[in-house]
This record gives sequence, C-alpha cells and structure tokens, in this order.
Amino acid sequence: MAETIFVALGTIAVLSGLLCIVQRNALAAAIWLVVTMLALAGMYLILGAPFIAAIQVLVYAGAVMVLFIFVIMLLNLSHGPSDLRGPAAWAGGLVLAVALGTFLLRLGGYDPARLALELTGTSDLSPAAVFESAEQARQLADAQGVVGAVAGPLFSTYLVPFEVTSLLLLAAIVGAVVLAKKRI
Amino acid sequence: MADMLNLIGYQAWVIPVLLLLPVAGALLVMAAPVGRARSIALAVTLAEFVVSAGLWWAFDPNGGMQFTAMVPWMPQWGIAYRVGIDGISLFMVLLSTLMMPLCVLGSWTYITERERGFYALLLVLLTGMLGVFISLDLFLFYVFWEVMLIPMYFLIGIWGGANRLYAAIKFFIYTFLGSLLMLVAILVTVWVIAAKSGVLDFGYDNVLSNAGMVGSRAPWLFAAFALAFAIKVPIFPFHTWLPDAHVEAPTAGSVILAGVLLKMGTYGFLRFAIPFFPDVAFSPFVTTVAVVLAVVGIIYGALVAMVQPDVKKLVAYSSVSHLGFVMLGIWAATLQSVQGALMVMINHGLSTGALFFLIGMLYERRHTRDIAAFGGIARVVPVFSLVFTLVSLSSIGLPGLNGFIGEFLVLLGSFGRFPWATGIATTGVIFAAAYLLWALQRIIFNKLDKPENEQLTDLTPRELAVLAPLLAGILWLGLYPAPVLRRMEPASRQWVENAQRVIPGAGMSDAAPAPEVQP
Amino acid sequence: MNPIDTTTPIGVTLALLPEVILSIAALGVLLVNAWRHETPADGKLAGWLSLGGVGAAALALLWLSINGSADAGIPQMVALDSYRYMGDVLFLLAAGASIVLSLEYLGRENIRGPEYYALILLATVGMMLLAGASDLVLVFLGLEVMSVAAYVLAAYDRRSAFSAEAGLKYFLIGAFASGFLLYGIALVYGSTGTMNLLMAGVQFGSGPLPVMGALGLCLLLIGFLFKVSAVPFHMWAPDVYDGAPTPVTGLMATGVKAAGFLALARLLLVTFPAHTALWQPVVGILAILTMVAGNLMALTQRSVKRMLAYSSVAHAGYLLAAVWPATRIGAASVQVYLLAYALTSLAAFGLLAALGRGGERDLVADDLAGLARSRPWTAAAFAVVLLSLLGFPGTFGFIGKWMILSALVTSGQWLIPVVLVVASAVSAGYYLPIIMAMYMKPPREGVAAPLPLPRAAGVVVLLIVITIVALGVWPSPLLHGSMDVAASLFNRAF
Amino acid sequence: MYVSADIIWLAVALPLAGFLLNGALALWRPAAKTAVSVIGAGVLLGAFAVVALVFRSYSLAGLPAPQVVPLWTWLPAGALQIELSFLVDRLSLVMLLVVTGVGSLIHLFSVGYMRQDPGYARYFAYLNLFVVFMLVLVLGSSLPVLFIGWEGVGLCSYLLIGFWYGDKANADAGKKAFLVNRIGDFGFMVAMFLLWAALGTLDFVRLGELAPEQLAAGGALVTTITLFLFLGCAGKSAQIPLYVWLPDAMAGPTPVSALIHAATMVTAGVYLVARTNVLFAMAPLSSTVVAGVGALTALFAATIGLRQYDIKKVLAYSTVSQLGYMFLAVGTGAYVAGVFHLVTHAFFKALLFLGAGSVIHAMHHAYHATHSHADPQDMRNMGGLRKAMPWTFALMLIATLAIAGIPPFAGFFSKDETLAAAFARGGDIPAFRLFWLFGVVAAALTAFYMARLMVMTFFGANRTGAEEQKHLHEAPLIMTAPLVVLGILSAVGGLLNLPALFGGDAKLEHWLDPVLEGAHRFFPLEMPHGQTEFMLIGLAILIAVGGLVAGWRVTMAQPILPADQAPAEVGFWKVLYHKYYVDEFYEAAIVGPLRRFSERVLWKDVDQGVIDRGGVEGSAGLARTLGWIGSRLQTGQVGVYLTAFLVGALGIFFVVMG
Amino acid sequence: MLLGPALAISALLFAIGVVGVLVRRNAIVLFMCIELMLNAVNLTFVALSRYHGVGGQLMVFFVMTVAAAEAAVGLAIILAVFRHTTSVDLKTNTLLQG
Repeated sequence: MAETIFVALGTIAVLSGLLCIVQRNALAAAIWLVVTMLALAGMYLILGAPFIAAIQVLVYAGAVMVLFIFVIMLLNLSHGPSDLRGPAAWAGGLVLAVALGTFLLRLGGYDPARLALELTGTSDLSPAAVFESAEQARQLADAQGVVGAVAGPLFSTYLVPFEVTSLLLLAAIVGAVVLAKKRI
Repeated sequence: MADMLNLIGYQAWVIPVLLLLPVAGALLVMAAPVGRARSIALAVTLAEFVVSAGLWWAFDPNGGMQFTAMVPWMPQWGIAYRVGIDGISLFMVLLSTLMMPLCVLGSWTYITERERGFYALLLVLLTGMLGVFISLDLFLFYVFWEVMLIPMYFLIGIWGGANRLYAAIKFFIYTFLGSLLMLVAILVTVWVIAAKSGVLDFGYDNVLSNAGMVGSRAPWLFAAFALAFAIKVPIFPFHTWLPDAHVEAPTAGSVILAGVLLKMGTYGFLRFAIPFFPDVAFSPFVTTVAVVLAVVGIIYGALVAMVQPDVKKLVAYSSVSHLGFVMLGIWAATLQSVQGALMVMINHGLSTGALFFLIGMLYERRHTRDIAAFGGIARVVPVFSLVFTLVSLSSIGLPGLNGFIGEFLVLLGSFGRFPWATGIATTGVIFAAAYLLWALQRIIFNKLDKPENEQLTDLTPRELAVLAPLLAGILWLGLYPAPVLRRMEPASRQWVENAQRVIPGAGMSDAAPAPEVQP
Repeated sequence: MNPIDTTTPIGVTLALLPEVILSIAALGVLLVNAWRHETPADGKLAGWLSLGGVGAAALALLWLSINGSADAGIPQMVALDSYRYMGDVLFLLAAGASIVLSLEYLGRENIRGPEYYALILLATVGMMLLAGASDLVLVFLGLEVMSVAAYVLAAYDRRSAFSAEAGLKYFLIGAFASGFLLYGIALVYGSTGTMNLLMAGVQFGSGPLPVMGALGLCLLLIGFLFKVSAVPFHMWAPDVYDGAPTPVTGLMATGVKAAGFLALARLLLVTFPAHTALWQPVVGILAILTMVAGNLMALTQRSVKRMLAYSSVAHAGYLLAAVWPATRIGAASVQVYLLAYALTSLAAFGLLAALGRGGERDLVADDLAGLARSRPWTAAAFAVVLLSLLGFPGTFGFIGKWMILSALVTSGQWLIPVVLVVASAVSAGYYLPIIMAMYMKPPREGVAAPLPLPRAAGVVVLLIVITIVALGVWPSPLLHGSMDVAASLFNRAF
Repeated sequence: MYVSADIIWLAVALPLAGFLLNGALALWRPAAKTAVSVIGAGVLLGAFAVVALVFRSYSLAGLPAPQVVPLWTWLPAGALQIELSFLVDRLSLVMLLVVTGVGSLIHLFSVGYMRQDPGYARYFAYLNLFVVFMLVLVLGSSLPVLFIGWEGVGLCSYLLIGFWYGDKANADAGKKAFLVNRIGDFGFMVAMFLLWAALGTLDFVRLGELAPEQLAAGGALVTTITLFLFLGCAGKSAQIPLYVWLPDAMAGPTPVSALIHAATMVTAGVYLVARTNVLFAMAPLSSTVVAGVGALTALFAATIGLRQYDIKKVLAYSTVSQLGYMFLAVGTGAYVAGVFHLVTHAFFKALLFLGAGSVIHAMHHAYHATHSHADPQDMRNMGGLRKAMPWTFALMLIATLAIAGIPPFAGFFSKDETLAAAFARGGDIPAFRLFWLFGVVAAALTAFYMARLMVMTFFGANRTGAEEQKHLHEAPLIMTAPLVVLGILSAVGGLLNLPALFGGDAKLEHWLDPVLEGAHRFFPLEMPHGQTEFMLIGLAILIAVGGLVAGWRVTMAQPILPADQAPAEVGFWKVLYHKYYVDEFYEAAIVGPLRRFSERVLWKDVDQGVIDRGGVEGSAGLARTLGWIGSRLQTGQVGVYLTAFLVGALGIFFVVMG
Repeated sequence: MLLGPALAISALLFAIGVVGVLVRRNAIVLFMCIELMLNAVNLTFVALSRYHGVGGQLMVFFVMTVAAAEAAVGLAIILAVFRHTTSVDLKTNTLLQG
C-alpha cells in the first residue's frame, strides 16, 4: 500500500517536474515546481521523516517558492516571450541528461540488502541486523516526538553546522539587502 | 705567484668573491648617481677580472675539481651551495670575467639612457654566468642557468634595436622551454637515484656516479638535458632565436651572448648531459644525430651567413657554424677533439666577441649594419680595417691565430671516429672564408663610393682599449696555446676516458694507432 | 597535549576560535555600519575594523596552533590539525590583503556600502570552515557560506553591469555545481552511513568502491572541480574574475580557490586514499587540460585582468597536478604552491587594482607602457610578481613549481610534469609582454603616469614581494614545515 | 764563419720585424718612404745573409741529416705534440736561398716600382709578412707548422692581390685567390687528419720514418692521403681544376706577381710534394695523377696563353703551365728535376715579370702623362719598345730563351730533365708517354707564345699613341739592377744541375739525395741514357726553336691594332681568349647556384620559412589559434558554460565508472 | 523496500532538473530547475536516512536553509541584473565574454 502511494507520488513528482521545465510561463513553471515539492513532502512522510515533510511544505513550498513567485511577478516575467531554447539545445540537453541519468539510475538497483552488503562487506548479516541500530534510534526518537528526534542531534552532534547556518543566513541577508536596496 | 695567492688564502675566498662582487657592484651602481654608473661598473668588473686572473696561477693543472666549497642550503632536500672549478670550467670563468670589463668599456658612450639599469644588469649577468660555470649542484646550476636569462632579456628588450621586443621574447621563450624540460629531467634523475640509493642529493658527484640507476629512462632524460643545451648552443634546427637576439641586442649584449652564453650549451653537454648518460650520448643513434646536426650546423650556418645582408646577422649565423665544430669535437670524444672543442669555445668567444664590438663601433658611426651601406672604408679607417681583418682571419681559422687551433684540434681528433662527417665539416673552412672575406670585401674594400662613409672616424683610444685585450688573446692563443691546453688537459683526459669506456670499439686516443700493415 | 575538549561547548568554541572571532568581527562591522555608512571614511573605518578582526583571528589561530595541536581520535566536525591551521593562515592572509587593497579601491571606484568588509569576513569564515571541515555537512555549509558571500561580493559594484552579470553567472553555475556536490555527499553518506570524512574513508576501506560510493566520488569531484575552476568547469571563472571588483577577484582567485583545493585534497586523501586508481586519472587528465587550456586562452587576452583570470585557471591546473600524487610530498606541494600562488596573485590583483583608474576592466598591457620610468618601484614589484607567476627561479613561484614537479616525479609521473613545464613556457608568452610594456616600451604620449600606490596597498605589495623573493631564495624552513603539515593529513593515530 | 742552423730563426725574425715596423709606419707615418724602403729591403737582404751563412756552414759540414730547430711547443694535446720548430735540411735550404734571394731582388725592384704609390709602406709591410710566412712554410718541421706558412702566404697573396682594393675587380681577385686556395687547404687538412689517424704523427722526420713501416706501399690509405695532399698543392700551385685564381691574381702589383705568383708561393705545392716524397713515392697512382694533372695543366694553360693580350696574363698562364711541368716532374718521381725547374723558373719567371713590370711602369707613366685611360698592360698598345727600353728588352730576351728551353739557358736543362724523366717513366706506366707528349706540345706552345709576347711588346711599330710615345723611358737603376742579376741567373742557372752529358756533376741531384732516399726506395726512376737521351735533347731543342720561329712568323704576319681598335675574337681564338670559359662555368655551375641555394632555399625557405615561420612562429601561432578558438567558446552564454560543465561531468563519470 | 524506487525517482528528478537548466534561458526559471535538483538530492538523503540514522534528515534541513539563503541572494542578484539590463534572459546578459 505504502509502496503504491510512494510510487504514485513519485510519478507525480517526476511528471510535474517535467511540466515545470517545459512550461513557457515562468509562473506556471513555479507552480509545477510547488507540486513536485508537495509530492516529495508526501514521499518523505512515507519514508518516515514527518518533520522534514512538514518543513518541506512550510519552508520550501511555502516560503522559498513564494519568494520566487513574488520576484517573477515583480519583474512581470509571466507574460514575456518564451525562454525555452531551440531544438538543438533540447537535443543536446536531453542527450547529456539521459547519459547522466543512466549513470545515476544505477542507484535504482539498490535495496537494503545490497546496501548492507556493501556496508559490511559480508552477506552474513541480514539488513535488519545491520540497520538495527538505526531502527532502534528511530524508535527511540519516535518516543521523543517528531521534533525531538531531529532536535536532539541538531543541538549536539550537529551544533557547529547549525551555528554555521546562522552565518549563512546572515551573509544571505546582508547580501540580499545590499544588492536589492534601491538607494546606494 | 701561486705561493703568494696561497698566502692570502685565495683558494678559499675566490669563488664567493667572484659570485658576490658583481651583485654588490650592481647594487652600488643602482645606488650611485647616473653619471658614475659606468665608472663603478668598470671598476667592479676590472676588480672581478683581477680576482679571477689569480685562478690562472692558483689552478693546479694536474688537479681535478678545485676551489670546491659546500654550504647547506636546503639540507632536507639534498640541495646545497656546491661549487668548484676544473680545467673545463676554468677558461669559461676567465672568458666571462675578461669579456665583462670590455663590455662595460665598449658600452661607455653608446648607452645613453637608463645607464644604471644597464650596467647593473650586466653585473648581475656576470654573476649568473659564473654561477652556471662553477655550480656543482644541479639545483644551483638550474637556478643560475635561468637567472641569467633575465638580465639578458632586459638587455635585449630595453637597449636593443628596432625589433627588440620580438627578439627578446623569442630568446626568452626558446631558452625557457628547453630549460624547463631540463628541470624535469634533473628532478627525475635525482629522485630516481634517491629512490634507489636512499640518498636525496642534488650534488653533481652523486648524480654523476649514480646516474646509471635511471635505467631505461636514460634516453628521455638525456633528451631533455640535450634539448636545453642544444637550444642554447644553438644546434640546427634550434638556432633561429640566435640571429634575432644577436641582431637586436646592444653591442655588449651581442658580445656576451656570443662570447659566453652560447658556451653554456656546450658546457652543459660536457659537464652534465654526456657524463650523466654516456651510454645514451654515445649510442649509435644519438651519435649519428649529434654528428649530423653538428655538420649540418657547420655547413648550413656558413652558407646562410654568406648571404646575409646584415653584418650582425652574418656573424650570428657564423656562430652556428662555429659551435658545430664544438659539438663535433665533443661527440668524437678523443683527447684532441675535446680539447679542441674547448679551445673553439674560448676562441669563438674572443673572435666573435671582437667582431661584435667592431660591428657595434661601426654601427655607432653610421647607424646601419647593412653591408651594402659600406665599402672601401679601409682608406678612411685603416686601424679599424686592420683590426677587423685580423679578427675576421681569426674567425676564418687562419693558422697562427687562435681560431685555427680549436678547429684543427677538433677536426684532427674527430677524423679517426667520423672520417666522413669530419671531412664534410672540414669544408666549413672554405665556406667560412667565403662569407667573411666576402663581407670584408664589401665593407672595408671595394670602392669608397658612399659619401657618408668618407667622414668616418677611426677607432678612438677607448675602442682600441676594448679591442686590444681581445687581439692579444687572438694572437697569444694562436701562437702559444700550450699553457691553456696544458691546464685543460687533465680534465679533458678524464672526460675522454670516461666517455671512451662506453664507446664501442674506442681505444684510448693516446695509444699509438695500430699500424696498417706490418712489413 | 590537547587542552581542547571538543565534546564541551567551550571546547568547540575554542577549537573554532578564529572562525568565531571573525564572525564576531563581521557582526561588529555590521553593527558599526548601522550608524556609519555614509561617507567613504566610514567605509575605511569598516575596513580597518575588519582588518583588526583578521588580526585578532590570526592571533587566535596562533594560539590554537600552539596549544590546540591535534585531534585525539576521530575529528568531529572541524579538524584540529596543522593542515587546517595552514589553510587558515592562507585565508587570513588573503582576507587581510584584500581588505587593505580595497580601502582605496572602493573609494576610487565609488563602490558604496561598508557591508562589503563584513561579507569578506564571512566569506573567509566560509573558507576556513570548508578547508577545516572534517565532516561533509560542514564542508557543504562552509562552501555555501563562502559562496553566498562571494556571489554578493562579485556583484557588489552596483553601478557596473559587468559586476552584476559576473554575480549572476557565478551564482547560477555555483548553485548548479552545489547540486552535484550535494548529491555526492548524499551518496557517500548512503554508501558509508556517515558523513565524517575519516569515518567514510575507513568505511570505504581499500576494496573496490561500491557503485554508490563511486558515483558519490564522481559527483564530489565535479562539485570541487567547479570551485577550483578546472577545465571544463572553468568557464565561469574568466567572466566572473573579470566582472568582479578587482580586490574581490583577488580574494576569489586566492582564498576561494585555495579553500576548494585544500578541501579537495583533504577529501581525496582522507576519504579516498585507497582509490587513487579511480580519481587519479580524472585529476591527471583535468590537470593537463586545465594547464593547457588556461595558458593557451590567456595568450589571446588583451585585458590584463582577464589575462590574469585565465592565468588563474592555468594555475588551478598546476595545483591539480599537485593533488595528483596523493603522497605526503604531494600534499605539501599543494600547500606550498597555494601559498606561492596566493601571495603572488594577491600582489598581482592588488597592483592591477591600483594601476587602473576608474574602470580598470579594460586595462591592457600597453597601458602600462613606460611604467618602469614613471613608477619604477611599482614596475619592479609587478615584474617580480609576474616572474613568480611564471615560476622563475629566485621567486617563490619557482619553489612551488619545483615542489609540484618533485611530487609528481617521485610518484613516477612524467607526462604531467612535461605538460606542466611546456605550459609554463607558453605562459611566458603572456606574462612577458607586460614586463615588456613596462620596461621596454616608451610611455604613451599624452597619458599621465598612473598614480602612486596607496600607502597601505603599497606596504602590502612590498611585503608580499619581499616574501616572494625571500621564500624563493630561502624556502628551506617553509618546505620543511609543509612536509610536517602534510604529515598531519596522513599520520592519523587511530 | 761557421754558424749553427739554430740561427735560422733570425731569417724569419728579420722580415717579421720589418713587417711590424712597416706596418706601424703604414698606419701612422705612411709618408716615411725612405725608412720603409730601407727597412723593407734591408730585412730581406739580412735574411738572405742569414740563409747564406747557414747554407755555407751546412754545406761545408756536409751534413746529410736534417737539423730541427725547436722554438716552442705549439700544440700539446695528449699524443699530439706539435712543436713550433724549423726543419733545416738540404731541401729547405735550396728553397730558402730562392725565397730570400729572389725575394731580395724583388724587394729592391719594388722600391723603384712602387715608390709613387700612396700605400707604399703598407705594400712593404705585406711583402715582408709574405716572406715571413714563406720562410715558415719552407722551414716548417711538421705539416701543421708548414700549414701556418701555407695559409699565411695565401693571406699575403690575398692582401697583395687586393692591394688596390678600391677597384672591385682587384678585391674580387684577392678573394678568389684565397677561396680557391682554401679549397686546396681543405685537401691539405684532410690529408693531415688521415696521416694522424694512420700514423699518429705529423712531423716530417717521423713521417719519413713511420710511413714506410706502417703504411702499405701502393695501398688505398697512402693513395688517399697523397691525393688529398695533392688537392692542397693544386690549390696553392694553381693546377687544374684550381688554377683559375692565378691569372686573376695579376691584379696585384707586378713585383708581387713576380715574387708570389711566379717565383715562390705558387711553387709551394711542388715543394710540399718534394717534402713528402716518401708518401708520393709509396703511392704510384697518386704520383701518376700528379704527373697527369701537371702535364694536362702545362698544355691547357699554354693554349690559353696563346691568345691573351694582357702581358701579365700571358705570363700568368705561362706560370700555370710551367708549374704543370714541375708537377709532371715530381709526379714522375723526378723530384730533383721538379725542384730544379722550380729554381730556374723562379729566376726566369721573376725576370719576365719584373721585365713586364718595367714595361708596364713605362707604359703607365706614358699614359699617366697624357691622362689617357688606355690599358698599359695590353700588348696591343705596345710594340717597338726595344728602342725605348733596351735593357729591359735584352734581359727579357734572355728570360724568353730560358723559358722556351733554348740551351744553354737555365730552362733548357730543367725542362729537358723533366721530359726525359716522363719519357723514361713511360716504360713502366704507359700513361706517362702521353704526359710526355703533352709536355712536348706544351713546350712548343711555350716557345710560341713567348715569341708572340716579345714580338708584340718589343718589335714592330709602336702602338702606344703618338703623344704617349715620347714619355716611354727605361726604368731607373734600382729596378734594372735586380733584372740584371736575375738575367745572369737565368742564363747560367742550368749549372746548378748540369747533367753529366754536358760535363756537369749534377750538383743539385747529389745535394738532394739524402732527402729523397725514401722516394728512391719506393719509386725508383731510371733516367734514359745514350741514344734516347740524345734523341730527346734534340727533339727538345727542335721544338723550342720551332716554337719560337713559328711564334715570330705568325705574329709578325699580320698587323696588330691597338686594343681599342682591335676586332673581336672569333672561332676557337675566342674560346682561348675567354680561357675556355672555365671561370664562367665555375660561376654558373658552382658559385652562383650555391649562393642562390643559400639565399633562397637555406635562408629564406628553410631558416625563415620552415624553421622560423613554420616551427617557431608556427607553434606560437598554433598556440594562439588554439587559445583563440578556446576563447571563442567563451561566449558569455551561461548555457554554453553549463553544457561544458555537463560534458566534463559526464567525462568524469565515464573515467571513474568505466 | 522503498530504497530503490526512491533513489531512482531522485535520479530522475535530478536529471530533469539538469535538462531544465540546459534548456531554459530565464535566470529565474533556471534557478528553479536548480531547486528541483536540490529537492531530488533531498529525497536521496531522506531515503537513506532510514538506514543510516537521522543524519540524512538533518542534512535535508540544512539544505533547505541553504536553499533559502541562496534564494534570497540569487533573487537579489537577478534583481540587480534586471536593473541594469531590464532582462533576466541569459542570452542578453553576455557583456563578459571571450
């Protein structure tokens, strides 16, 4: 059941992603991108990452994409001429992307058993045994709540990166302000 | 004399002084007022010459490497300041120190702008050249080898002729490319030895005794060394930087280029490329290539020189021809041919240096080097003509003058090994006479038919002072080269013995030749 | 002797002291700017303040390198090793020099906004994190901090369409490359279960890489090769270097590139040391391509700045060649060359910034004609710098190339060294014309001599030139040190 | 007074001092002509005195062994130890006497002849220097030392031919002489190298010892060596094919022609063959070549001499022809005959040249007085000069008889000996019969053209011009006195080696015997005796007289017109007048193509084209073009950049993932 | 058992993003395609974090922050460019070239 939904959501994500890149209208493209993101959020949920799914909707689809749409409308880009390149670019792009995709799609052949095998180097251990610790950690985290499961490591192991994001945002804000303010 | 020098500890300080004095002089020149630049430069170069002259007596003709010194520089990397002089480098050093004061004096009134820079660069150049000849550490050698490029580049580029920029960059890149490949070869050689012997040492002796460890890489390494030196020599077909550089350089630059710089190439072969990889150098293939190129250079240089309308270019191409003799002598690897090659190196420095001085003097008077612009000037400038003729004859190889000594020894020594090549090379004496005499005729003989030539003034005392030492050298080495030959003989003999060890079928040259028949 | 306990917050703070100080300095600058941001003098004040921050960070770094020495056990997010400290020295140097060079430049080019200096500081923090990170998370974040600041700096000249376009190109391609890098991180994470560089390396072991790990390696390589502007990922570099304000170009060409290289080298040597067979061909081929293409294209440039931009691409090629051997001496040569290149390049861009007069974008070699007479010291400095870039003996640049060649040769490589030296010879074809213009061509009629270097910039350039020459003549201690530093990457007590 | 041979260095040092002094005067005091005269001629007389002293001591002591006078070590290089030392032996003493003796006379003559020339001091400096080198050549104890002199005399010849360098033709002639000589020197050098490679010595004494031991007589090696050596001789002594420089060399002052291009330098080749007679004797093939070339040259040059009008050109071709005789002699193995002819030729040819100089001197003054630009050397402008210049006429007549081979004048004996030897050698090697025939014909032609010369110059009506005639005068005493001495020598020179047939004791032959030991051993020659000898002598006299008479009759038969009115030559005469077009052939076949090849192919095409534009600038251009293409890809389009990015990314995937 | 499909979908999305980057000229749309690529990678992280613990999820969290920061800066830059050329079409923004 979960798998069916997962694949369906995946199909939606891929299709709307495709629609996003072929839409002449920038605004429509943005909307299709939002659809992809929402589909991805659903998939995160199925994959057992409810917190990520939530902020995917809130931050990504909600905030970031709104910013995009805002700028598109600010610059009045939705009525301009098409920005799609010609057939040559399409052909080239497709060839390159297909080549890239064939390499990356080899990842589709992974299942937990193979992952476990590659990780441990033996097939003696079952995937469940190999990933047992992760499973236990998740169960423990479930007990602490959706947020707690993420927040714990965030403020311990990942404290430094977390602090660095603040620097990142600071730089972004300063930069955006400097570049975007009218008066210089 | 030698005792007196010992008394003042000459052996110990001569090389450092030789290396540092010019640099100090250069700083002094830069710091002094413009008007004093040339005097200071002259004083410094003369002092340098006087200091180096002591080598003549202090040098033990029967000793090997002398005046050696070693100061660690980058100890972990096996790099040190290691220097020394032997019979091969002794005369290169003396030649350099002799030419430099003459160059200063020869530029006395010709260089009128940015004098300080000019003389400072000349002095730095001197250090660079001496460094190349006395380095016994490959890293040190490479540094000097390259560093000397810069002053020459500036000398050509700033004080050169109309097309100086082209010539300067051509000179630089040509040489630079070759020497960079040599750098790779140096590194490979030393590191391979280090890997096999466990000793990382850029010292000459280490490389010399262990170069066999490079194994099958030797041909490539030799090729890289050889390319760098071949460009410098220059060997056909790597010679085309030479005419441009010579023609565009100011007189002093041409003199140094011809007198000393070109010898670095042949010196490199003698000191590094061949002793390191004798098996490669004397393999049939390489020998064939080297000898063929040497002979081609001799003939080709002479023929092309013959048809040059620009007298400086003519002399430049003649250098290609002369250096061909050196290459031939080196590869013949007999005592006579190698000593001859060394003599050609010295003689070419004296004769061609003098020729460039003379051409420069002519140029300062007429501001042209076009042979066709002259003619019949012997009548108005007899002393000039006399000197010019004498120097030309020396360059032609007239016996009794220095040029003959070297060429004769080279050819004599090479004939046994390469009869055909030497035979063809000997025709070079015909062509040499052809191009120089023809030029001589068109410049100083024939009818004095250009009115502007009638006002030419003869050599001034200063110009005579520049030429006199060279003329003295030309006559001295032509008539009594024995002291020079004796000083270079032990080193040459050592070199030849090492070389002949790997030459198939070569006996020691000094053994009496086998009789053809026993009646 | 490891007084820093990185399991405690205070320990982490101490371990990151230089970064922390720089961040605080950035905040301080912003704070001061909130009130004072009107006149050029305010800009200078911000500049000096941030320079003070750099100085303080340097002191902290000194303290750290004396006291903090090395990690015990597995490094957490940030490595505590001399490799990181060495990188930090480089970044602080680049930042300090860029700041000093910007002081007059911004006023002259009429670039307003003292936030500029805060962004330089933040970019520097990003570099330090990127090069010092021992966890892919921090690699990514450090890279992004550095990049975001750099995007803004590139576009900082709001009056210049060039600057804006440079920012746009840098941003778009940079973000694109980040995607690849991120994918690579994900796959390494998937393949090993950890994002710690060392742990991942241990996990990969010495057997063949699984498909996921190999794909991850590819993607990471792509991400980093973009950052270091290796051919064919280099095409943004000339445009961006050209369009950005010159001191920023200097920072990008030195600091950003150095951070990329240091992180790349750390990644390859710590995480993939056993899989040289996979990545050495890539690095080798791209090193050759980069050296050749960078030098050839630099040859055709008229604008000095753009020429230096291509030259910077070429130097990336040399550095890639230094990464190739994956040995201790190789790692040492990466550092030595980075330092050599950074110093030289900073001086070059600094001089370029000072020589241009409003819109130095189009400064061509002939504009420098006769400089040796009007400004002999400037010309001499520029000449030394160019010779060092060329790798001429007697300069630091030569020592760098010497190291790289040594490293390659000891690994039995000969093709890359040969290409390297031939490419160097080609590079003489574009460095020399500048020297020629300065020394061998007469000044152009009716063109006033360029202004003298601003005092602060002059001091910086002078110091750099002295260092270049001094290290060119007496590199022994530095070489020795670099070998020790390189050892910190290899000799992990485990 | 007995003197050791060691003082022979003085004979060289004196002219050297003369050269230095005169050279200094030439540069700084060119007007001090008296000093120049005293120094220039004085040093030569001094040298002659020294040589005479040594000769006397030597002959009194009856020393057969050569004396080596070492000066200093010149070229020490391992086994090669070349001393700068002089070899005083019987052969060199003969040459020394000729060189200093005839040289002194010519120096004296020059004092009068060149007095008016502005380059007087320079002239004497060169002339003294020439003597220095000639003496070194003669005295050199080894091939390299001889080579110093060998090249040195070439240099002086070059300088003196081009003495009046203001005229391009003269400068050209000097250069040509040097270059052609250089071709010969090439052979000389190769011969030295071969000898060194084969024997390990270049010293004459050692050569004489080692060659018979270590070389195979008649072997390829010794043949090669001698052939190369002969190439050198052919250059210096103007033999086919290298004779072309000598006629042009007449551009120099006439005393120079007498000294260098008749009496001394050009005979150096003959001297060298005689010096290395062991080698030549060991190589019969080479000897045959030498004789053949000599005979052919004798004939060939004589034919050209038939149709020349320039008095000096006639003498020049005559010299070439006579040198051919000498080579015929030495090639035959009659070394004594060769040297004998060398000596007598020195006397009479010097006399002829000086006589011609005297005539030219007179003609020049005559034309100078009237400012005419006619050629003072063209015999068509002369005629009837015997009245104006009786002394000159008489002395030249003696010389003519001597060269034509009329007994008892000097030339008869030497020439006869040569021809007889060739005839005798014909017994073993038939080719020599042909050479003999050449020699005989050449002898007839010699007599013919000499008669023609005398007739055109001294007989018939004067063609100089009405006004000019009055200015024709006999030369001053300083010029005629040397002529007289030479005239006596030409008349009685035959006594030097008077054969037994005429009651002589063949002095020269006995004198030279020790020198020629090796030759006798390997290449013995049995001279004809009795009837054959008489027959040959008779034939020789007949031929000589016949030639003279024919020359007289043919020349007198037609009226001679002055040069400016003379008709153009036709038919074979034209070919002869143009010297068989050999110069033109050399120019068209060798010199011109070589120059064009050097300029167009080597310089323009190879050097500037292939190497410089193709290789050097081509690679620079290639780099630039590649760079340009690269930067064309740099379009500024982000799309392009991203595409390149992806291509690179895929490349990495391919490399890593395979 | 969703690992394989998740990774495949992620790869597909990534490739689609790449195609988009290659075929669009509008800077904003191009940037959106890059966002698509980042989202694709996020899916990989989440799928993997199921087996390797929470680190992957945290990485996604950081990526979103980065995306936000980039969006702010990127859009500001686009605005700045727009101010100069009144176009966000990359075809017209080629001042720097050669």
